Amino acid sequence: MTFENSILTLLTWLPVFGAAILLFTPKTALNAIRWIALATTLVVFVLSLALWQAFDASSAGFQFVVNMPWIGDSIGYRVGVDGISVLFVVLTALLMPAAVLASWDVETRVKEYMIVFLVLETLMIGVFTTLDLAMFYVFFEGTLLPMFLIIGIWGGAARIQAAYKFFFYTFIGSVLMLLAMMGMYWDAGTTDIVRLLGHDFPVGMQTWLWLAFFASLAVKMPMWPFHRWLPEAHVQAPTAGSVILAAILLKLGGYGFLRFSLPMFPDASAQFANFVFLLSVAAIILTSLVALVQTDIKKLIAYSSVAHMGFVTMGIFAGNALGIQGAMFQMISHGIVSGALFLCVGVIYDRMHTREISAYGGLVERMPQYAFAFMVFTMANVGLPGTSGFVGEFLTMIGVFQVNTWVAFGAAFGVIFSAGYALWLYRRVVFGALTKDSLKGILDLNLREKVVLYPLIVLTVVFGFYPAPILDTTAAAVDNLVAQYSAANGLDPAVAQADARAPLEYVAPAEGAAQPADDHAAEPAAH
Amino acid sequence: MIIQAIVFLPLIGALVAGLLGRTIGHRPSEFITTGLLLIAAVLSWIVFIPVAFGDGLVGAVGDGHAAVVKVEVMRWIQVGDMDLRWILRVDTLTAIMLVVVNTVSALVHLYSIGYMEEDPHRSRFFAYLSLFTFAMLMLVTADNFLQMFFGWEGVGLASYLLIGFWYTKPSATAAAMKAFIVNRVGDFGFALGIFGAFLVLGHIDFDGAFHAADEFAATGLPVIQFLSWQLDAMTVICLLLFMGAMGKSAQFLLHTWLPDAMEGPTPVSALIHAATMVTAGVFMVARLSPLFETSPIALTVVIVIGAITAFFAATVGLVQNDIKRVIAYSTCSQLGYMFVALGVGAYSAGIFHLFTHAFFKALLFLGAGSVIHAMHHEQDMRNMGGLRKKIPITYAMMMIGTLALTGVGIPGTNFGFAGFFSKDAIIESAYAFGGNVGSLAFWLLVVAALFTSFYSWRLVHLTFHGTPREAAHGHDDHAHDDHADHGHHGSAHDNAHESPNVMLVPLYVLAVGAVLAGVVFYGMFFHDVEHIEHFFAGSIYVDHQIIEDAHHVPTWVKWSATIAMIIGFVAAWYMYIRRPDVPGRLAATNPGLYQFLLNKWYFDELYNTIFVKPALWIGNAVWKGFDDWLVDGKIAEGLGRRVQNVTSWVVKLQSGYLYHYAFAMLIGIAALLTWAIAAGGLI
Amino acid sequence: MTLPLFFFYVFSAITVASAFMVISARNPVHAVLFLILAFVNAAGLFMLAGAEFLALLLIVVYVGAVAVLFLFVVMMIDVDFAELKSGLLSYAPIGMVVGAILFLELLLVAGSFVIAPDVVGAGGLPIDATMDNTRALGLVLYTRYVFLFQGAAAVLLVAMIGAIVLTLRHRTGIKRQSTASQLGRKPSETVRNVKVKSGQGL
Amino acid sequence: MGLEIGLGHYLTVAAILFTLGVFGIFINRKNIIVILMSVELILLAVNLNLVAFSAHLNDLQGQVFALMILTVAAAEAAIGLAILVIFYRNRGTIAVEDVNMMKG
Repeated sequence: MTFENSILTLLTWLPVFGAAILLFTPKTALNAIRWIALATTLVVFVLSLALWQAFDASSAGFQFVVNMPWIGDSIGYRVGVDGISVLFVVLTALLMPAAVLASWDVETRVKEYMIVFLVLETLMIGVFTTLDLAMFYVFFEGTLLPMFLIIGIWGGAARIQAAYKFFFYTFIGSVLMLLAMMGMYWDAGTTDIVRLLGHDFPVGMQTWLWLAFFASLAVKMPMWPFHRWLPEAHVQAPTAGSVILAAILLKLGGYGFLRFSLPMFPDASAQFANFVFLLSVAAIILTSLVALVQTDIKKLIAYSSVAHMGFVTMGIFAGNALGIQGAMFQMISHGIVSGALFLCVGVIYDRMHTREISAYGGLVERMPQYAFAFMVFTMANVGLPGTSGFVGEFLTMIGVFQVNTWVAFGAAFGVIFSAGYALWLYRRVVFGALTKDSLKGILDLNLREKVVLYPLIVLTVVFGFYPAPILDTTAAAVDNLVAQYSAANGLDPAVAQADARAPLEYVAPAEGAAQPADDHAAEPAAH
Repeated sequence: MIIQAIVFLPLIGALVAGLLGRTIGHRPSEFITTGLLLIAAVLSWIVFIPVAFGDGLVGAVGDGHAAVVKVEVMRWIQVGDMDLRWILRVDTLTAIMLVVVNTVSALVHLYSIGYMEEDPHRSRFFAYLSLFTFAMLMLVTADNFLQMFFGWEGVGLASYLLIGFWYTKPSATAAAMKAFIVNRVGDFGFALGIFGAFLVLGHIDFDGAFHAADEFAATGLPVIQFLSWQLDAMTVICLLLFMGAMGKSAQFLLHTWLPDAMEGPTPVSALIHAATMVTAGVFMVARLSPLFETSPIALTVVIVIGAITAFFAATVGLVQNDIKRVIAYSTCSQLGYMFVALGVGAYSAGIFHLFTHAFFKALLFLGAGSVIHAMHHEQDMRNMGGLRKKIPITYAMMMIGTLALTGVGIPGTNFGFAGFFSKDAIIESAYAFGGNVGSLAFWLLVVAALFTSFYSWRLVHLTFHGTPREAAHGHDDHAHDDHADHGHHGSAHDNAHESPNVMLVPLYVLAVGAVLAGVVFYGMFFHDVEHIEHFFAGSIYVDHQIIEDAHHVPTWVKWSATIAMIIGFVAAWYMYIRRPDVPGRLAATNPGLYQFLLNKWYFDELYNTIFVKPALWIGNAVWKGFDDWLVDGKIAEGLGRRVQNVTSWVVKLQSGYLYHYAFAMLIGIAALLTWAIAAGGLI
Repeated sequence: MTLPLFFFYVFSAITVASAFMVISARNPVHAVLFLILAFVNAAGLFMLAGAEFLALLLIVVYVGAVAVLFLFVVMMIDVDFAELKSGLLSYAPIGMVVGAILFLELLLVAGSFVIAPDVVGAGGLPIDATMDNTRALGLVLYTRYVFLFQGAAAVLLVAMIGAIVLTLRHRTGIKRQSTASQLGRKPSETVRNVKVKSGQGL
Repeated sequence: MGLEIGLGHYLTVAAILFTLGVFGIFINRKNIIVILMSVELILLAVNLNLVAFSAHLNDLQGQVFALMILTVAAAEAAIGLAILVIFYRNRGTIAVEDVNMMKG
């Protein structure tokens, strides 16, 4: 039992341990329940920081690995993190205390509520730490159940339908993923992700595996046009549910693309890249426009999430370091920002019990601190430089510009539209004269809300100015991934750098005119 | 250290006033921000004076391209082969901008202490002002594209916050939003330009990019596959970057936000929408002059857009009635001049005009603010008149500003107001550029000069001369409750009072600049090529040919602007002093033209029709039609209904009769066996 | 024609014939009796194949137990079997088709299959010619297949308990003796002391 | 026709028995008792096959299998008849025509 081989196990299962304690806590001891849940999540958060601190960013491989046989000779208890997953663990651990604090005022079935959240935390961390395909599937699908309960029990008026919609959309895709996982097992003879990463799947098989994974991950992401469940789930979910849904569950999709689609099925990824680009740009443009006409605050933010996830998929499938680093950063940043935005909505929803934009206006008069927090997150959502939202958007776009200018061109419209819907929302909710009687007595942030929101503000701004902690952590793993990806697509990594600049061509000066001709002459010989 | 101080003192002020303003109170916030800004301004001059009058930038290192001082602050984004750092870069161009920004900003801070005296949210206002200054400083000290973009968006944010400062006014919040979004349209191009530059040049810092651009001379210009076309890479990049400049500098097509931005407090208009932020586009093109020089097409576009803006904005300015809007259109128009200068290759002339314009336009705005302050926030010129007696100092200052703006001076001598030198330099350069584009620009600029003179004097006449015009003084006024001590119900005009000294001192300082900036700095910016090269020390591209040619244009060209100015003055005098009924009759006889100009060529309506409404329509259609109807209704729920249909049919198979099940089993066995045998090859 | 072959034909002819009668007999009692006949002859076939123990088991278990059980149930249940026969042939065609297909295929298999050479003796339980069948089966059943054997026993046990539970019926309105409650009686529950005033009665 | 009793002989008899069992299920669809008997016939056919193969391959395993099948067949008959009895007790008939409570 050293730190190296126990930390991930501890991180993963500690929340369930907390839930077990809650199980033996009397139902009526509400405060005890809340504090136990909060303490558990905080301990997990501290441990995750220790993990991050101990993580060696210069190595591309998996660290803190535990690999023990478990079920039969294929499924094992395998955990480990690399530069791509470690940050998601920290993000999850960071947002869980916020979610618990945001749920402080939940009055119905508090015990069950906290237990479900803690179980959900275990499952989410498990997704990111496990290195076994079968376990990954269990965790990945497992997250559905707590979320289903959270929406279905503690949600809004139309919660049942939303919960089922959420469940079925995500589940249908996952079934295909399960089939693909079996196929992978049969082809590679192992469920060990580390070994699968080194396995070359036949090109024809990659296509099908890629499509099956895509079915699941695209729904999870959610990519346009598989996004329809998201607004409804967000609208009906309680605040903390929305926070976790937007901040972490959506990231499972992106994580899956980075962990499976790109490194394991590189040929298929390259083949489908344009298809993903098309959907990404459609997401960015169309859902931004849809967000523009929403009348429900949460729905608006949900649609904006879809648009932002478009940047992520676009960056991932750009297949170069800029794009993938950008996508990673965008996911972390969106985790913080969208989580915070839903928390902001929760603040006023708790007071007014409506999500209609038209019910608000002029909040800045009575709630200046709230207005400030909301402004920071709105600007981060818009992608203002100096906030974390900018770095990811910028990197994904500059990454994809090297591969396909059309895509970057389309995505850049998102820059305009996001300003449109975000500022319009802000204007209608926060600005204006405070004329509505119902709002006259509204109170500014209380201590609990400040404790939740202010650290997120600090993170948003700090990562905007100094994103190095995140980018440095992911760099080695992403470089490795890019190298693999380009190598599998027949490109020497060094050449990939130059070749990534596909749109560029030089008008050769007169004496260099022979150069392209040489290339062409060499080509048939190579075949 | 001095450079860090210049850049970060405003930020400290902003943080103190913004986060602690509520705790420490308004007055300390004002003093802290203003004090820090004054220090920063003094430091800027300390940096600038050796550049202008001494041996050049202190501590500068020549790296082949420019004499420059770089201060690394922090790492920023390092990914793959992109290495971004926060670096403060100071060269001559930056030094000029530092002086402009910090001086005007310090004066505006000072002025605001008086102007915003009655506002209950003063500390927030000062925080925003300082925040803006910081962002602008980051913009001008940027060492790479992205840092410039940071400053670019930062000033956009500050502008958004300041325009919407009076958040209870729907028009103000709408204008703030519009400003931000229209700017974002420009940023759309700017961002793509940055991507392209990184792709083509391989560097995201300026020095690397400029070196790469230099090498194209040897290797030939690159071609980029942009969208589906093979295009000249540098032209594409420069045009995209220029799109950003158009947005920020309110050039033709993306100008609509600037007049609306006048909803913000007047000091804001002076600082942001006249002297500094709107000139960021000009600064950017000048900063990237080595890139723009590689693309003649892009430069031609710059000229054309600049010239059209200069002309267009001047025409609209002719008929506006809001005192601030007139000045706003004037700003728009003057920015057009600057772009023409940049486009023809006379970068130094463009920067010169930027420099002088900052002084006299800030002076005009602050003067207008003083008038508005005196009139208790009345802005409609039709309700003014005859204020000369009431507020003589403001009148004098406005006169100086007007003289500088219209470019009064004697051609061929070194005698004239600031605008005279810089504007004539631009007009002469445009003529010297020659060709169709040059001639078009030249004539548009001359006509614009005529209009400039006309609307400027119209403003002066309507506001200060003639007799007081009464108006129903019933418009809403945010600050009137604070004016309760005035008590009596006389007209605003009767109560007009001269502004306090804290507001007048900035006017004096700016007036000095408006008078002297031209004479003193003419040599460095335009007089002779060696002097220019020495002064700029490689921080911008200097085109020897165009400057030489500009000095040798025919005499009538040199006089053209002055003549246009005089015609404008006479026309204004005739129409507003001599025969005040003429304007009304002209408007009545040409209703179409009048309405066309009054409604700013109907750009707002046009954009509303072709962009905003379709965007909302598409949004609605995609939402209701695609998401809800098709995906949710037809596909998702339709799938659900199909499943129900199929199962309700399948359920009939389950008859409940035991023997049916037995039959099914047996038939199944028979079928399976048959299949096995067939597959085994026995049949 | 050798003697075993002759007996084979006799046994199989009677088996098939009686099997046919089982499914076609009008009276279910007859059907059961034919079933017994079929089993007995099948036992003869087993015997010919050298599986004496199984052959005798078939007679003991099937003829002695199962068939008698059938007979018992058929006789116990008072049903109009003629009515059950109505509509006899409505499903006959499909039965005919399925049956024919199966039969043809089975014949096809029986006629054309070959046993892979490596299968012979691969089971690892060669029949020891020096040992009689019962002993040989007993040796493997109690050693190698003891778990299977115990499993079979468990199946039988469950079946027995199941059959009892299913058919057990608690009739209401019948007097039964409950020993437990009789033993558990206490005086306080059953005896009551009453003060009776003399001369008045209760 | 050979003079030895071959595997084919047994298989043929078993096939006929099996077919008769299947056919019996079809034509006696209303009479559950005969259906049960048909099932017994089918199982007998299977046993016959197993014994025949056991003899042919000189391997005792076939007979062990047959033994197990006998066990299961006995259990099945017992349970089946028990169900039949209680069904009759409740409904007064064994006509499966009337049993469609499982109808979906």
